[in-house]
Amino acid sequence: MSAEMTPPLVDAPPRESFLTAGYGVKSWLLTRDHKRIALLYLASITFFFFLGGLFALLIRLELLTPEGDLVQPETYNKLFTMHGIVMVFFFLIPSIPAVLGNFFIPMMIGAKDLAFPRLNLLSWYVYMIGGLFTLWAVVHGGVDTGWTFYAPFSTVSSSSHVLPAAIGIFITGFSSILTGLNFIVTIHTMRAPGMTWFRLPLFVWSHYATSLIMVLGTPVIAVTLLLVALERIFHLGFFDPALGGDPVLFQHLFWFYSHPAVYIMVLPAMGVVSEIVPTFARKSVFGYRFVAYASVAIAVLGFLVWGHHMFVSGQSVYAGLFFSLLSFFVAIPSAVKVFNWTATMYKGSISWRTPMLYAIGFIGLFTIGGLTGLFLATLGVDVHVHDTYFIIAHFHYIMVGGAIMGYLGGIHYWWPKISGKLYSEGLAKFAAFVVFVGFNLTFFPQFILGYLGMPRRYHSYPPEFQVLNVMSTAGASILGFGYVLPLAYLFWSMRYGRDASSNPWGATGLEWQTTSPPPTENFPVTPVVDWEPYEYRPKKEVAAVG
Amino acid sequence: MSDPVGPHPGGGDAVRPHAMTEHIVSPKIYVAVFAILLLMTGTTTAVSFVDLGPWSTVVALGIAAFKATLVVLFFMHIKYSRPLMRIVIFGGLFWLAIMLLITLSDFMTRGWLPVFQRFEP
Amino acid sequence: MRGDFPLFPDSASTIASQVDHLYFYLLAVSAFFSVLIAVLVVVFAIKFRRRSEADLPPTIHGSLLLEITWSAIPLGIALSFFVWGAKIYFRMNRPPDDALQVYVVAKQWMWKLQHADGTREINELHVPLGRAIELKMTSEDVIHSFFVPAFRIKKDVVPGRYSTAWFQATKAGRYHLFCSQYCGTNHAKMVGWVDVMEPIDYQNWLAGGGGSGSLAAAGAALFQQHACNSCHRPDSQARGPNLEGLFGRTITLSNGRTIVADESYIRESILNPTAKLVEGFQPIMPTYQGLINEEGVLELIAYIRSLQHPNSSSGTRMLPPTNRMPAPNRPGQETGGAPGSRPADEERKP
Amino acid sequence: MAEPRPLSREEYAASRLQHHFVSMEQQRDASTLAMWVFLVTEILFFGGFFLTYTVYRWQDPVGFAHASQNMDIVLGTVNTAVLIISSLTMAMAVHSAATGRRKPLLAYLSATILLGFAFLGIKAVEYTDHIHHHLFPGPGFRFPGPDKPAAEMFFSLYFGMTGLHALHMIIGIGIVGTLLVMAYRGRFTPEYHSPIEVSGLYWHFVDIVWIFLFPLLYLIGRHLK
Repeated sequence: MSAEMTPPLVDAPPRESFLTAGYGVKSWLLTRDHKRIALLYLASITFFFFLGGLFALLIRLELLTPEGDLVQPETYNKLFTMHGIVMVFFFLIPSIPAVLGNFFIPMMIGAKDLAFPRLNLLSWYVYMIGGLFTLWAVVHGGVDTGWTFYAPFSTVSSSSHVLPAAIGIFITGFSSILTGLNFIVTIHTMRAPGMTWFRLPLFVWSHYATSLIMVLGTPVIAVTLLLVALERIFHLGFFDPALGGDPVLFQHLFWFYSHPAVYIMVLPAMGVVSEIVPTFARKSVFGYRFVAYASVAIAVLGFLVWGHHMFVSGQSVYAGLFFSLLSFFVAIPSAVKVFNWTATMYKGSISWRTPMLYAIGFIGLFTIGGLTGLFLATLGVDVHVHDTYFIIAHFHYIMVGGAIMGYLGGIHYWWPKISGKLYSEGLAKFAAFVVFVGFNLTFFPQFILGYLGMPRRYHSYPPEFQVLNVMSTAGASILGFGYVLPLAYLFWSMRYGRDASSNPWGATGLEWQTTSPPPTENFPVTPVVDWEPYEYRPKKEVAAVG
Repeated sequence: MSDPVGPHPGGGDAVRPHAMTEHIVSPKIYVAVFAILLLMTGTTTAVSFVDLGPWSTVVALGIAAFKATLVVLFFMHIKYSRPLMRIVIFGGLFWLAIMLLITLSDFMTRGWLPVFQRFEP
Repeated sequence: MRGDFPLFPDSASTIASQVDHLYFYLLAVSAFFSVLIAVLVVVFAIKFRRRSEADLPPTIHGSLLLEITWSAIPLGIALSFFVWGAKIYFRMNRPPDDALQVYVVAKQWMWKLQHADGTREINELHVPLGRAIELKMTSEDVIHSFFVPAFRIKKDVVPGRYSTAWFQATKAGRYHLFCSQYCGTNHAKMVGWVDVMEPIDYQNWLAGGGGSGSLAAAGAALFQQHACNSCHRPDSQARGPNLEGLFGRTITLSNGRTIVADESYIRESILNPTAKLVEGFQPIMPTYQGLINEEGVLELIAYIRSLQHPNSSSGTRMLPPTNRMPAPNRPGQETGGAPGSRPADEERKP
Repeated sequence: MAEPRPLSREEYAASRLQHHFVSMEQQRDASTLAMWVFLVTEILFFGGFFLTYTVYRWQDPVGFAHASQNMDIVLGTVNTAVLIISSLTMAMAVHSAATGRRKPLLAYLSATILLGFAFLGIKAVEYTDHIHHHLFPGPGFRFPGPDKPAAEMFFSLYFGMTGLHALHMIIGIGIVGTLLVMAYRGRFTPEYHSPIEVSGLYWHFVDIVWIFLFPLLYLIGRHLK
């Protein structure tokens, strides 16, 4: 249903919406409306994002000089550990699913709410309790095992607050499981009449795949952290070689979850881009089914490749061969998606609004991130670059260049629908440009540092690496500035922004059929879907063509 | 062009020919399954005293798997519920198999390094 | 801040050039696809920019042929990476038989390196040019990782077992040695140097160095000290298996499995004797876990390795000859650690 | 105001339907699918322990077998039987809820809880016996003979796996307890009894975990001397 056909729903002031449905702390902290829970998550993960970002800036400041002279070695080890834990478990994994997924999946499939609203609220509280445990660990001196908690350092040698951090992540894992479970059941049982599987927006497909990973992977990190906790409390020998354990088994259990976890972080961002590109190219997605199947293929194949993190760990050569081969197979669906997005733009009518800039940035940077992943899947090269800054650059290109670009793109794309207000386009484009420049200046030098052999997690390094590190730190400060800007003008827009119509971008999703911001029950009457997804041409012309 | 008839107003893929009420399983089936389960428990304990070499683990796990299948099919009504539930169970077991088999493949092939030394000069 | 800064590491080992070639191949393919996507996206964004709100692009749902091509071609290229990478990986994991043995013990935040002839070094490794060096490594506490960027080699040093890595230097010089697996507070300080020297200089260094008694001699001393020979005697009614000529031989265990008696087996039999019990012997050997440290185990292994079966040649093809560099003017050099010989030196005690 | 007449069964069922579901059947579908997806996460959660058990037993099977001989096979078998009976009573509880017979429902739920406590009681007996024989892993662990490391690993896994299982059993008893209170208040009718169905699935799953734990922990050393 394109915008021209039906006059946009008249926005009768004052606007009744889920924001005005109740006031006061109780109406927010005890809400069961998926949209309000999404905003609760938005506030929490923004806090954790800037906390993790602060740790990142301190790390970059330390690395300005070859000698480790800004902070003590123990402090630096805690800085990069906390940066890892906070960013991975408390920002990247929940960000898009818990905020944009929670808010828009019910609306996109024409449902009133998620299948289990109370479970959804419980998942936010579980996330916050896990967060408090981790914050307690941070305040009381932090944990210095790296976000990977490798045994036997984490189980025997480390004297820092490993237990509270492990409990914190263990609890937050359940928030991930509950969200994944909620999404799977909602997508299966609550689609509006006419909303068949192949009329679902690709955002919903990518979140379905993400939920599969959340549900199938998270329990394994939970049991791994439980084993580490049991070993620390009772001096057991699960991973302690002195008592007959094998540290490589820990790595298997850890990476069985943690590699699929990187797909939990990037798949939702792919879903956001799959929504933005067709809307701003005003053209249906190229190869809809291939992009949809690619999401599920990534989710499934993502579980067969974890051993490429362990090529030099003492894992057997033959297992290395298997994991290397499978890692090349999991790269193909990502390539297919990138090609399909590019093909969607062919012969489109492309508008350069901020969300599209973020999407284009995502496509460029995610391509570089994905291709450098092939270096790490190649056995011969990975032996040299493993645990160096090449790896740091690779996963930041995917996480920051990909997931965060996608997240910001999604926030800018749906902000009019969430807040009912328009932000200032000029400032937003400037911020996107600053983020793009700052990001590349921070992480591209690290590819060179990596192949030069600078190991990761070093607070002091040989003097010949200094120039590249200074460039990286300069980039980090630009990137930090670029991330603060959206915080400013989005809050500003909530107060002073122009009112947004129900469909400012002329998009085709169901979420654009209702008012901005939407009422609590999303739709006055449950919509009936009888059109194909991403159909921008008027209905009768479509019907005529047949 | 697009199939006009979507799923029935109930939405979702709860598309079933008849509004299926909860299938009532008669207690006789429950008691029969219960008896078999007890019998199997006795068998597996008895068999464990016989030295079957490597086969003793296979037999023990086989009996356990059979008992579990009985519980799932009859006590948990999978025999009477829609195919999606079976896919969910199969998915869970398949992922468990992925974790077990691929990790074991690492442990079992660690000693093979000398094997290929004989092939390459 | 140093003005000149390298953008590419030294290439100082036989494997390094092969890794670099594969790296450039990967770099070329990645550059091609990155530029291709970037150019296409920018060109489309400009060429098909939205001129008016009313223009309606054609509906293109996709093309199966295109999908197949951009799945098959990337898969083909990817498999070429896989095959080339695997070949190099096999070469990295297979040390040549005539490699010079160096024993590495990693400890929280230092590298202890021992040459076969007993020379010990801390955070320094002197090696001759053009000679394959095999590193037999273990750790006393947590996982470390032996990483020499100039040789493109890296191997995790896992406590509780031996890890093997090898290299053959092709360029003399002094190269960085890093610990690349996070191991605690001074992980960044656990660095060192690998000095590749011309063979002659290496000889002079070896001769001049404080070469204490050979590893095997130290092993013999430990063998006496712990009265191992009370059970492990060549005569028939000994309660422990005969160790002469054991190294490299295939032995059968009590549960019927047969394995090759390599360093890992001997180390495990010292520290956890009943894990792999030899057929026909009772599980009576006590564990020496905590009584003998990692260096002591390496010395015992060097000693057992030097025990030749009286009437057989120097062991099977699997057994690399005890590769001590011929050091003509080494005082007190003993070939085999004959039982009962006086411990050659005192400062060996940790 | 007149005493409000009790709701008819249809009105009561309609009151239990949550606002965002279209029909009661869709709500039941959702809750059953949700429980099965949750049980998949439990399969993988216990799977981590089963993987650790498999790897370490593969490395030293004889040591594991010797350690397993210290388990009391009679109590183990009795415990398995107790859990299977509790599965039967739980299944019968679901059946009586579906057929609207309140008295049998209350009886079967109480039986299930009692059997659950019986299981935990037997486990407590076994645990104290092991601790008494210095078989609890850690510094105080004593094990005669040469298989001490393998035995300590076996008992770490034994206490880990059965402890986790017992924790799930305690949670199960808590759930069935609340069901008993709700059933006593007449909250379940043939149209609306999905909480009992869903809790039944959870209980049967915990029973299935024990069905696998029993042979792997109790029966592996029997055929030796």
